[in-house]
Amino acid sequence: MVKMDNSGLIRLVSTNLAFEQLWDNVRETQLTNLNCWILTGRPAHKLSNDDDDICDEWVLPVELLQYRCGRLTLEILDTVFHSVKSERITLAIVSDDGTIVYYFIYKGLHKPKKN
Amino acid sequence: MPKYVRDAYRYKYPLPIHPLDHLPPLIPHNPISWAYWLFCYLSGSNEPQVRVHAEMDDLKRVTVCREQDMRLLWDNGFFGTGRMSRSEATWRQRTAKRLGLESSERGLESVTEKRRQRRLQFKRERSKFEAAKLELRQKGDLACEILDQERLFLRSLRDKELAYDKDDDDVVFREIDHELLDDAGEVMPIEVLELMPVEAIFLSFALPVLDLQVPTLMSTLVSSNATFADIESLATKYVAYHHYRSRGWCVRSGVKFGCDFLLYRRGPPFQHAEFAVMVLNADETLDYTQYSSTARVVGGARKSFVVCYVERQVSERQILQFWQNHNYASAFSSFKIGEVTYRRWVPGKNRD
Amino acid sequence: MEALEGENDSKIEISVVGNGNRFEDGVCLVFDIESIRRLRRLGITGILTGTLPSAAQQNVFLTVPLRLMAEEAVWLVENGFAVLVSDREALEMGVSDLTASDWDEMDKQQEALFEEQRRFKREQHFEKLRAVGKTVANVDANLESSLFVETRNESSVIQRQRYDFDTPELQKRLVDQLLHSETLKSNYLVYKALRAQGYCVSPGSRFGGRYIAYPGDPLRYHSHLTVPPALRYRDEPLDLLQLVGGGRLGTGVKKLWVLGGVDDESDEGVTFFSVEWAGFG
Amino acid sequence: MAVENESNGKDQHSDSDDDITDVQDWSHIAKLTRKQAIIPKRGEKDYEPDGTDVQEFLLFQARQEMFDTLLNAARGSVKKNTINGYYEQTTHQAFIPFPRGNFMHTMGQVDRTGVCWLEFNEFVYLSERGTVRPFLKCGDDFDLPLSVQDLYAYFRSSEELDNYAVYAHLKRLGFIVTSSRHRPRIGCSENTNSTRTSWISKSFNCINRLFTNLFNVPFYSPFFYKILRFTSSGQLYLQLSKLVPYYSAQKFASLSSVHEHVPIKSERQVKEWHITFDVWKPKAGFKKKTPGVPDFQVIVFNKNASSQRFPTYREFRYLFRKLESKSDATSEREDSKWGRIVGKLKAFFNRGYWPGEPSSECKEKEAKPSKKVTQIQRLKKGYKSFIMAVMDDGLISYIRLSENEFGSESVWYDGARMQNKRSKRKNAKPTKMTN
Repeated sequence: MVKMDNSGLIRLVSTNLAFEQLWDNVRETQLTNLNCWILTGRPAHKLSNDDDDICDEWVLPVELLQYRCGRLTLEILDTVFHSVKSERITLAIVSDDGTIVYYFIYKGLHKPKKN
Repeated sequence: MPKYVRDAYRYKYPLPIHPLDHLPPLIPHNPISWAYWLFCYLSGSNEPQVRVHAEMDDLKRVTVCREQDMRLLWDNGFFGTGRMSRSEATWRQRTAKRLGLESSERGLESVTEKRRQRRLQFKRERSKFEAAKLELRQKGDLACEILDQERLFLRSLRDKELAYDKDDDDVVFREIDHELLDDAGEVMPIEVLELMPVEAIFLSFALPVLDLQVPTLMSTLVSSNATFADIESLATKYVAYHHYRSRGWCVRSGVKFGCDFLLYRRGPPFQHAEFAVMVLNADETLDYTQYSSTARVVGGARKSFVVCYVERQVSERQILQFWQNHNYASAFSSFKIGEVTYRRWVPGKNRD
Repeated sequence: MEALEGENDSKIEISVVGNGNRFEDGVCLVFDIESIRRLRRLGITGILTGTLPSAAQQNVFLTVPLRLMAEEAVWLVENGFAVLVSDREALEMGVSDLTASDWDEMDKQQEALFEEQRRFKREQHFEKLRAVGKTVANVDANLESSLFVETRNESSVIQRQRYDFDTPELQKRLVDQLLHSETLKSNYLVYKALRAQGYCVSPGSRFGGRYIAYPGDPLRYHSHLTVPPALRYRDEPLDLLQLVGGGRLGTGVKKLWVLGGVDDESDEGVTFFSVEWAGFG
Repeated sequence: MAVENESNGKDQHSDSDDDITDVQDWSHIAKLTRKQAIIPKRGEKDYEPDGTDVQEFLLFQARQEMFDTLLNAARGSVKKNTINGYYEQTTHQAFIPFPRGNFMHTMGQVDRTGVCWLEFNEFVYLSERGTVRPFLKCGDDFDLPLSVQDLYAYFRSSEELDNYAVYAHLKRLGFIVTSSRHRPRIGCSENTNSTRTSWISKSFNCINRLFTNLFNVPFYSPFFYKILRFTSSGQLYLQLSKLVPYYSAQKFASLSSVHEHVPIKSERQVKEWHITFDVWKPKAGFKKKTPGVPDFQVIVFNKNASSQRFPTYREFRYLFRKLESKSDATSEREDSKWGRIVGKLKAFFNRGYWPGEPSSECKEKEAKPSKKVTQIQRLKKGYKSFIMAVMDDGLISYIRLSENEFGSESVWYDGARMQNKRSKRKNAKPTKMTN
């Protein structure tokens, strides 16, 4: 399987989570089977009304370059889900304009927010 | 949609290279004024005394970290994005404010955050109504009356949500925030300004602003053993960026709208972007879904959708040669721009 | 999906308009309203495309033919609910087979319809006159020219030939032609997986996708998912720019952007991931 | 029997937003067919099945109304008004021996013997709405009455069927639609001068490029600023804008015959697209023989057909050159064409390399702010355009694709100059930027 090295992005995203999004307890973990890094942390407030409470989130940093195609495949996503055993992970898309945008990824068909 | 911009003077110049705009008046019948004028003209230069210091990190990202440089690039054409901010690098002021260190202006981000909280509350109320409706239904009620009530109530909530709330500012100081403070108890300037690759090229190749060597920059962005496709892909985006920049547009990334660039008539503080640009190769064609989904996102934000095509005019070999000889001007001018506007058309609205 | 189809119901006839004798990129149509009702119960809505004669100057409410996606047609055939018919072939065979007695029969049928109308109209007329207290002997002069001549939805000629098409070999050939490219095959797998999870699936370009999926009949429920074309599970890098756009698209209209991955190397089916803007950043 | 409801509000309503076509409430059309003029509103929909009987009932009701409408809409006419049309398989046309009716203003062609010939599109459309009773021409003594299904079986390809769907969609809205190739052409003299003009423009392009390069190269060298000075941001922009050449859009109908040299050296296949339909807005005085320039030109594109791909830029250019329809900006620009050229010349001499000379564009901007409006409209609408009807398995959506040209429109501002002027004015107010 193709591996995805995102070690260069990990600092960028963890700093952003801790000091821009004000998440608590942001930690880095390495997924050895993929040679890639993932972050966990606790958001400052509930991220969705559909959640019961604030809970720890998994954040996967990936890079978006406008002039080069990325390396994230569905297979890699799937493996990450297998490793973290969570209903959702948050994709931190580090774009080449300096911004980081966050997207939830749910495994399988998920229902949209009711509201 | 023009906005009121308090310190428009701050954004006086559209580019970091300033014109010689303080030349003395020329008086036709006074030769001394001519001489003085000429002296001022010749002794002046558009080239800045000091270049902006830029760095390239191991991710091949170009960043500017000195605060005065960040400010200069932002004020003179809105270049770059603060890594801890949505656009202008305002993180340090916002954080000082959050930690209760100084009472500065409320940042745009914190306003947005307040709104977001309001929204969530509104949605919670709405879901309560949904639940009530379901309960009634389970009892066999058609839920007609409650629908009207619901609408009225939700509307009032929404109005409240839109109203801008001036009061509650809360200081949040966490354990970890100590790391942010220096010995003097001030917030350390950890935010840097990141430049898109095309911005970095523009500010070093087209204008003498950054202290980067153009060939070094280029070979960092596309490694020296890059294929033609790599070079073309970067050149295509750059050529499009340069095209709009040189017509006066403030060009910023369109990532959030699923496209390449946004065009602002003057810049983010002044008005919303009017155009969203997707850059394609002249013989490229995408699955229709990609045009339609981008058009929808862009249309939803009330922007016009432009597909900017870049056509190569000379052979691949020729461009590679220009590139290897560091003749980037020739390489870039070997491409030609064409534009197609993509708009929804509603037959029913076009009958008369 | 509600009550399943009865075993004894005859198969729904799907007309395929192809290119000559080939059915690559063919269009699948249903002309019979009763069949459309059955399709609806199966969770297949299709799109009505024909002019509604009673309101011929609008496009919101249309009538037969119902146009099906190739995916819908193939799904119906694979599950034994429907049979694909090449209408053009069937019609040409049917027309050349017509005998003198067939022509007579058609005449008779038309005449019978007219007679029914005559009877009905006479009765109505007398009713009216009786109400105002008059009796008139003869109304036939006006009546004859006011008889309604109908252009029917379904063909009687084609129906006679449909059984010729209902063989496994022929159906397989037609299905293969409908799903002739890799893209179509992969998309079909995604479609099938969405159906298996109980979704009602419609064409999705209105929302920037290949499909949109509803939790039930679109007449009653909002759609939940926008599904772009199928991705290759293993080796197709995600277009993150598209993902950002797609995720953003969904937040406004309360839909998730759903990626469906198809893996050639395994039979595990389609792997789905649902994408949604996280609401911050 | 066949009631025609011209409820304009209704279909505009539905067309105005895709999200709304998503909601089909058949109860309203059911009422409409009962001759009640009601403007439909959106039906309420639910999030998901909740298992309640109420919801089941509402769904049952919605379906009932839909199918009642379908079953009650008989197609045809009373015997007295019946117009028979006969399909000829060999010519793929139909004829009406005794034609009458309003449709003849915009459809069909009457020959010398008074017989009206219909294209297959027209024949199916008229049959579907019940205006014409369709027959298959079988022999002298008997003709087979055709059903809608039979008519569709005679479509020769799925592409023809897609085209028909778009045709009927536009016809139902009242547009006048003809197949593009059937329209008499105006001014076909293109061919004679095309070779010459293309040669001229080719050589012009070469010279132009040479000059551009000459100006460019020193600009992007470090010594440039030692030699030259810029006294306004405008001059700087002018220099920058010389780097990348751009295609200009055709702005005037009169220039449409000038063929620009388009280098086709693409590795990919370049498809020759054809305009499918010419479309006119509904109008009373339409003449089939002299229809004039169409209001819109439509190309049908099936997004799901594997044989079709969205056009590339080269294909777009090819298409734009073939267009004949009116474009939004044309008329408005044609008046001021000369004025613009003069303005450009002036601007060139003023701006050029003459230091200190105030840029004319700047003055103009301050004097006539209304110019801004037209510039933004030009940029938003573009120039020549066609409509692409996108077929998505029965759902049709339309997009308007216009040739555009940002290259000739500068939106730069000269902050320094504006500032100077303002400080000269006595009652200088806090700045409110409007551009």
